[in-house]
Amino acid sequence: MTGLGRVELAQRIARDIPEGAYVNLGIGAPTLVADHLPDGLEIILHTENGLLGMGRAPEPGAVDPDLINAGKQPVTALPGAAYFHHADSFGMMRGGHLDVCVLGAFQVSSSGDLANWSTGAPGAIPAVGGAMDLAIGAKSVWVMTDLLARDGTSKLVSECTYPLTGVACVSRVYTDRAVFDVMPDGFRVRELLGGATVAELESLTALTLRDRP
Amino acid sequence: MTGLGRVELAQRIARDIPEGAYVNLGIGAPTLVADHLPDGLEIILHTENGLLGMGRAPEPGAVDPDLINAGKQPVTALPGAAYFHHADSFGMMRGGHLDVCVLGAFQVSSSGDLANWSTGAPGAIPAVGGAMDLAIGAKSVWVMTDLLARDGTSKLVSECTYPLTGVACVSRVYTDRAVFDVMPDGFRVRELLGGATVAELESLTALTLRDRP
Amino acid sequence: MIDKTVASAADAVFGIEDGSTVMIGGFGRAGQPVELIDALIAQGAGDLTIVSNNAGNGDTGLAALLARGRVRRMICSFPRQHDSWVFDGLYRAGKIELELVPQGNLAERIRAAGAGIGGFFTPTGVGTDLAQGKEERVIDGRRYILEHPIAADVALISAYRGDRWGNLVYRETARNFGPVMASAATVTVAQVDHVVELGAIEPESVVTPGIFVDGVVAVPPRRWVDHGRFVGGVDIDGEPLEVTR
Amino acid sequence: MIDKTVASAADAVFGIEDGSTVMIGGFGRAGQPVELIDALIAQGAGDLTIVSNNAGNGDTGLAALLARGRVRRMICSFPRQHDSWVFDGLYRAGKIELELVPQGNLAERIRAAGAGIGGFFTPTGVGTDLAQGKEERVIDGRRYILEHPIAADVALISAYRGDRWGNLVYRETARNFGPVMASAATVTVAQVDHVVELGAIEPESVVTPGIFVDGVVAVPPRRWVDHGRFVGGVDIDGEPLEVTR
Repeated sequence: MTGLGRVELAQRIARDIPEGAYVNLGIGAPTLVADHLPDGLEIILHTENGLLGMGRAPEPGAVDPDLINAGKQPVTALPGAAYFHHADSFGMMRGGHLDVCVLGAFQVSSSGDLANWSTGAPGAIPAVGGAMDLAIGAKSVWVMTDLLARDGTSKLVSECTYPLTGVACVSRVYTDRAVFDVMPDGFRVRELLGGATVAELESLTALTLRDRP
Repeated sequence: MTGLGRVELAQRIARDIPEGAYVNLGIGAPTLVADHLPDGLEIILHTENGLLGMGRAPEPGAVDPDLINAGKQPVTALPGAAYFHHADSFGMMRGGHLDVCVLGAFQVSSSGDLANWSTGAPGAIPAVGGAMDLAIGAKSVWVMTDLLARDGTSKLVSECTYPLTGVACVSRVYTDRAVFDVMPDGFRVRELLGGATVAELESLTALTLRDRP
Repeated sequence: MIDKTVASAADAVFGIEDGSTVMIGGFGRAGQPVELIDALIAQGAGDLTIVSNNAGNGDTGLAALLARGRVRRMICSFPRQHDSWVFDGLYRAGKIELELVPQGNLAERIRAAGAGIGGFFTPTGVGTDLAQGKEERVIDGRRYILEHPIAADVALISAYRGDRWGNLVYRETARNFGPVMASAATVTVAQVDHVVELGAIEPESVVTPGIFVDGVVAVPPRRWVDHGRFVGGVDIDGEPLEVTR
Repeated sequence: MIDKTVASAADAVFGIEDGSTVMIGGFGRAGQPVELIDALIAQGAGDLTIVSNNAGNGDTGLAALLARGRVRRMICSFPRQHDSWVFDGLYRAGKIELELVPQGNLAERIRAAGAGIGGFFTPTGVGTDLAQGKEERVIDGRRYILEHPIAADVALISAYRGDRWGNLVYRETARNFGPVMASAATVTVAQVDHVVELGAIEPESVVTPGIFVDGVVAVPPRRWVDHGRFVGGVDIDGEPLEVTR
């Protein structure tokens, strides 16, 4: 079994975002999803630092230092965009106005707990940014991640051992091997990717997984 | 002894407002103060319904239905004005950003309690508007009122008998007979108006008044 | 293509159900979404809880809705105006419930609902009758009371310009409660003087981003009359208003 | 005549005292008031508490202030950036205190200070290490923690245009924390690209009304460089930026 690459996974996630959705793609890998949204569909991207209607990266000669995304990379704004200040921007999140946000993860628990801001390693510089706000803020919180960490351990766990970002907040996990829904009784396989089987996934995660209905 | 008229009292109050002050004049009689602010001094008027930099009443032909004050009368906006929504407008008040507000009163107590929103009469329609927000919101809360109510009782009292608008919030009371400061130990006469004497004021109010220092 | 424009006010209020909580923008007549209220009257929903700063003026708009007996409960700050006789009569007859909220607490409670705040401590109202039954706490030496959010099923607001994504700008003091109400309702409908092309509203100047708006309805040019009497005014393009009656 | 314009950044930061709490606008480099920070460095105040989303980039601006040992404590959401080596070093050496606040709680706590809110219940951070020691309450079935306002003695922010009354508009995502910080400090100073005539900013489009602003300082046109390397960009008038080093 071979997992999907980052780009393929971003494409897979992009397919599940409907027209008209308000979407926040956090920072890091999930921002790749923006590049694979279907042409011709209007999907409105939110960035925590005060913009709805975020467009793609600018041409090299047209970089504008005042126009950046949450990852501090230069972006553009679409016709119909709106700027607002930070309290308003996070009010949008916290108030449940975003349809979807896509976040990275260190761990996701079977009850939907998310750990993605700190490994708890001593001496590390703690930094949380908007992660905790996003985790509790969108109608649907999706995670994009490899199923396994670099050390081979599963990122899907029965209980998070890393410090939590949010409690019972994740509704779906897109991994390189499968898409999982977080159900009241734990993870349910929604879709197998890259040739994986449920048995393989159970072996890799050491979890009992419900299969597709 | 003859008390000052409304207009003279408004003029008297206007003289105490320094250039650069941000001022809210509530509704009713205090709005007269706006007409007597010194020419050539820039004093910025706030109206609770979302405007800083309120100007005078418009010419009859230039009334604009969207541009009104807290009393729902047509007004104008000066160059340098700003519009904002109600949560921002009352955040300005509650956050202590207004220098002065001038309010009417049914009663003011010697500890600065204000009663100006309800007589508590049975069957009256209760209505509070922005009175309670203004009472606690400005750096200086001034009251403009006749010393005596229509029934001849004093509006300056040891304790309010009408329902309170705010507790220990009034710092100065401008009446037709005198200006009073509210001090930790009660009312102090700041200025006598219209030929009043402290003895007369004590007689009218049935209060022991400190005289000017 | 996202298109939040709605053909008529009637279409916009079609789904409002009996028993709903409906926010209605405006401060006095400024910003009151009269055409949407008229459509709501025609639509027929009743047993409503209305959240609005005032309780109607004259016999039109919100006052007309009240007069039809459609409103069970008003949440407002200032129901007593010189021209609020409809509310006055209902209240004195015991035919309507009233929750009176200081205006700034009303605005902040609506904002809290829109911004996902579960409650907040405010100094407004402390020590007054309107604080009765509310939790009080001293923070840094100052007294506060705890207030909770006010959310709604529907917000009906009035704005100046809107685009097909639902971005709105307002006009002068008609802005008032529109932006916070738009954020606090499950469904928000704005009547606007003009629907403009996407991009015609400068992104720096958008007041209500479209994320808060579900429907945008263009309404005919406005008139400013008071009990049927023309009281002056210019329209949104600066032209003198005609006498309409 | 009200005139809040200040001749120089040095004049604007003249009165900042040792031990002050200073808010510094910006998200990364966007909206960071570099010239005001440089003036603060030159002015010499120390033992500062700094409230800012990040903890400095490269060796300039806030990072330079940190490098001089002027900051006792940082309140921020995201001190760990690829170019935040100055803060990293101080933190690892135990030479700076850190209060880490989720970004939305940070913005809302600053807004609360500006709006006179004594505290608020937020769902952000519930059940995490950052909720330790904070009061938790279930409201309408959802868990919240109580957060308190963050006020400051001084706010240093960057805006696009300002007038002599202190009205400000920002530019794109450089707006970020500027408006809430302006409202939450005893003294707020804004550096702006352009001082314009009173009335030149459309009243509908003012983002920070002058009531929140004490000083407005015009600064020279900006450059966008990263560690001395030109990384592209246009200036505020759309002209390509020159390479500065």
